[in-house]
Amino acid sequence: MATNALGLFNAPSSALEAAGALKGAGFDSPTVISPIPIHGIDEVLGKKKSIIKRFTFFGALFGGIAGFALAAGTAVMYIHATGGRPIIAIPPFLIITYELTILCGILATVLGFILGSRLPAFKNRVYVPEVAVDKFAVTVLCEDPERLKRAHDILQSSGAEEIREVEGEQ
Amino acid sequence: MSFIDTLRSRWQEYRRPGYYENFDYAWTMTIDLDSCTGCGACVTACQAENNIPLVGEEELARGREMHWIRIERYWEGEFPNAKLNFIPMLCQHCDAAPCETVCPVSATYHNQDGLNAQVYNRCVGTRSCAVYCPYEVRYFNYYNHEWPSPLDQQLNPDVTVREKGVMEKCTFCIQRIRQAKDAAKDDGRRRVLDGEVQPACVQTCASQAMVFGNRNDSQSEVFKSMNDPRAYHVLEEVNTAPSVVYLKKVEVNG
Amino acid sequence: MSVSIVPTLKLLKPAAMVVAVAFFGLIVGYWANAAFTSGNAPSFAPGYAPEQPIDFSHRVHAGENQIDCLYCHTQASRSASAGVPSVDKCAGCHQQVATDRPQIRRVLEYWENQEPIPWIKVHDLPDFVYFPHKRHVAAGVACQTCHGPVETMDVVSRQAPSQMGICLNCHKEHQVEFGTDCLTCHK
Amino acid sequence: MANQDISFAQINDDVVRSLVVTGRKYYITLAISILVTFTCFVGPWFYQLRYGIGAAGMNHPTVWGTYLASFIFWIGLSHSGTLLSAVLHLTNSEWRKAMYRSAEAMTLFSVMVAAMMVMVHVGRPWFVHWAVPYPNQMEMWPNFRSPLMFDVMAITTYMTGSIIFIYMGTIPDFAAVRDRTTGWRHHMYVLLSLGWRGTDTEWNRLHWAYTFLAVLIVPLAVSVHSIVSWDFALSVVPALHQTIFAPYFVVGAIYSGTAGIVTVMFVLRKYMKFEHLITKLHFDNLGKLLLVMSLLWTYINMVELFTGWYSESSEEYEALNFRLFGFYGPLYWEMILFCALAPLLLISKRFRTSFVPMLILSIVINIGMYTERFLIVATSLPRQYLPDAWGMYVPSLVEIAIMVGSFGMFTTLFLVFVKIFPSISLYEVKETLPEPQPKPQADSGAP
Repeated sequence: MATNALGLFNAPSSALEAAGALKGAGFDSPTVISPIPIHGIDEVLGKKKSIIKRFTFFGALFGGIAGFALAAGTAVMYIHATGGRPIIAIPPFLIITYELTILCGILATVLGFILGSRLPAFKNRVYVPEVAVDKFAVTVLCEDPERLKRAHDILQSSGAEEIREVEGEQ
Repeated sequence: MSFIDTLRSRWQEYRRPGYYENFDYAWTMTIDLDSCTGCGACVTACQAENNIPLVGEEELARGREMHWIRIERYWEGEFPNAKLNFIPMLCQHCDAAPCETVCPVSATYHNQDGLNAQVYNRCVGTRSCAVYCPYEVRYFNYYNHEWPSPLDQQLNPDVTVREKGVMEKCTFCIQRIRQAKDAAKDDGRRRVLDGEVQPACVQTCASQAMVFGNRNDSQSEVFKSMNDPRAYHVLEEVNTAPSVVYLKKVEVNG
Repeated sequence: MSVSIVPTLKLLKPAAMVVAVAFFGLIVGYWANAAFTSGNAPSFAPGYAPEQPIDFSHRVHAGENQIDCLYCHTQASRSASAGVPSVDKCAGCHQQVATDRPQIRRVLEYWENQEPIPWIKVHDLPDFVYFPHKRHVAAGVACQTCHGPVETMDVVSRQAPSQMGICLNCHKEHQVEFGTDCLTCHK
Repeated sequence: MANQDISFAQINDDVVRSLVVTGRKYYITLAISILVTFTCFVGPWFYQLRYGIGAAGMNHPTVWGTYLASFIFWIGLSHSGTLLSAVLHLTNSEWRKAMYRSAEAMTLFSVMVAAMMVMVHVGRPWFVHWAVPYPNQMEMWPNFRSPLMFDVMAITTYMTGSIIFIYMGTIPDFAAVRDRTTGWRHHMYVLLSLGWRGTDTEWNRLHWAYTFLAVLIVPLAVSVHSIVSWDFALSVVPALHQTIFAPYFVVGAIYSGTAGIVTVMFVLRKYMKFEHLITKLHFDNLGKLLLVMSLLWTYINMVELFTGWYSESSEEYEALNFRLFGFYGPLYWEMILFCALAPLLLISKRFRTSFVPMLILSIVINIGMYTERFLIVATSLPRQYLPDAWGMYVPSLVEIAIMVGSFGMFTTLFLVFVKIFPSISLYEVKETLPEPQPKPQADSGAP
């Protein structure tokens, strides 16, 4: 199991500073763990490309097509003429299409979220319970003791309240 | 290319209102209000033919009557000059029936013979068809009805006995139509002859106010009757295209 | 300190097993219900073979002796129900044929007492389905299509699960005119 | 927004306390609501299943009754929660954050109760699965041209969407609670939180997914209640066959839903001791919203009368006359009093920011809104085209019991919810607080 350096901060700004410094020192992508989403984190760690929007879009598209196909297909499979309306009646089927568009869009978004955020966590991941309350943590994977020492120094100089060595995956 | 052509032709077929175009029958009934005496024999005949339960006094008082055909009575004028009008009301077998579109499980639909079909064993009992029907001719089984012995002996074996939670209504005596079609097939005929089918109410009507037949057949009795100048549809403004045609009462003095 | 859902999942193994077994049971139960008991009563399940009052063998009559189905079940070509032959029909032959066998003597006993034999119905349809034998015989549908190879059975057992899909498939296959209209069978 | 002087840790403490510490009052309420559910809902329903729908008071012209009225009421109540939460999320409203979780829960549970009302309503609930599209040997499919099928699809989608929306917004809070609990609770939250940590990637993905969900849910919520209105409006029944019905129902739904939120907020604030999180500000804002919805509702109600009045068609006129001055006339005027006149009190800021009057008003509004739904069913159907078929509908004891029982069911579900879900959104409330500043250099560096 890999060793990670983890610094605890009491303010998001100093955590961001530490993360930026670590990144600048050649550590690959430090992880910032926080109780609330931090504003301006994109500028420090780089903009994250999210695949969720594609999931939502294609899910909704699939849902729309599937919705109309479901309504029209089942109407054709066993024909029951009703009320002098055509078998494939557009206005009511559009409503089915609409609902299934949204349903599939929602389900695809969930799938996108699950895949994009790497949840659920099946391996032991670096974590300290304080970050769920009011602390901000910056953690980075360190392959050897020397890098651990360097990370330690950087975190220290950024104003970490506490620095720990944690076993686990990033 | 042919695949696209097939697809297009199928699409056009399915976009046609009602889908069935070339059918043999369009069952129609005309009721001559001038002849109707309001005797109620049709109500009784229907009750006997179609296994319609007798709900009893108590349920009747709660407004849960059961009769697929009813005689509506309308008074006109004040006491000394009071006049009573009758109009027998039954399922109009509308070609554009509001009840059909609303059923979520297709328990009611339009069949190729122009009948508004009600499939009892498919019904889940949302009762929406009864709400959508402007003629109020759909009746609901609020509970399981019983036929105490020996009344159970008079149940018609050709008609389903309905369970609780099921909507029911006039079928134009579908069991008789099926029987007549059967007989026609045995004789090698394509169509039922005019007058071969008579629903129980038509058969019973003492003043012969009702005529039943196929309006696709221009020689039929009903075709002549429905082209009478007195002919009209009840609630024509709702645009349901009913298959029951009424002939207006002739007013003698104003 | 680290976080993972695996320890909890491990803890939940017994519960998951219960759920899995219940789910499996549900699926098997659904399948069993669909395959065997659809139509509500156990007597609607295929394979239903009740013990009849007389050990009548269709194998001997229809199979070995090649008696036509319609010879005994005459109503099938004339009415909606196929009907069970009267005791008279049995006695018609068995006053001469094989009169010494105990089962035949019992049949003749019924005949002498002027009592019907209390046969037990094997093939039954739900009450809301109207199946006219007449039409199907006239259209040339073999009895075996629904009743199975009766001529090989000593004890008649139920063959087809009387489900709507079977009727529909046949009607579609033979392109029966308006054969899938609900009112064809339900009224 | 919460009071500005509370600390992050205190919010955690409050929420964990609300989940873990359970007083006697809670158990008594839970026991009562379960009892009510069983005696008033389950029992009468079983009686009705055995006897038939005849146990209810419905009769020949009025085949729909209070079951359907309750159904619309619950669906309506469900309308504000998720919709409001999604709209306010998209518009970045700060005040949403302390209250949206329980509002969404209200949505979820009222949709569930509404679905139960459908089961109670239909004549043969054991065949209700026929309204679900699944392949079967009968080769029969549901009729997708039916307004009731739109309902099935819309409500299923709405329920799924609401469950996902509330769950996704709670994942970080499950994680926060996970660390503070022990025993079975701990394991439950481990699973519910999916191993959430709060890393930058996770927050980023959550933000996007949540925003997309909100975008999808707003049109969905609007569609659901217009579809419910089409159950009525697509018929040809006088006084139901109206184009105004879709907006009328949507507005009515948001109106009664907002009033429901006020009720729930009051109870949460009082009994979960969230006084410092749910403040006057929330009641003020909700009160403004209620006022707007009330005015809109009144306007649409007037328009509904006008079309009937101007048309002068005899059947429209009769239906209108029956609604306003018939047997149920007093109920109509009660509804006007409760839903159109009483909410005018909200003009005063002092009224909006006083808690008990707001509670009373919100309950009064929902009584009025239930009356509205009841009147739609009970005064339109008895007066249709043919006067011979006119009738009268009075709910039976079974119907009233089931209506009361449905409230018990809702309360039970909600009481279970507050002990499993953090009923205040931890991280979003923290977001509204001032951002922690780095301490002076002297403090840092100590290991």
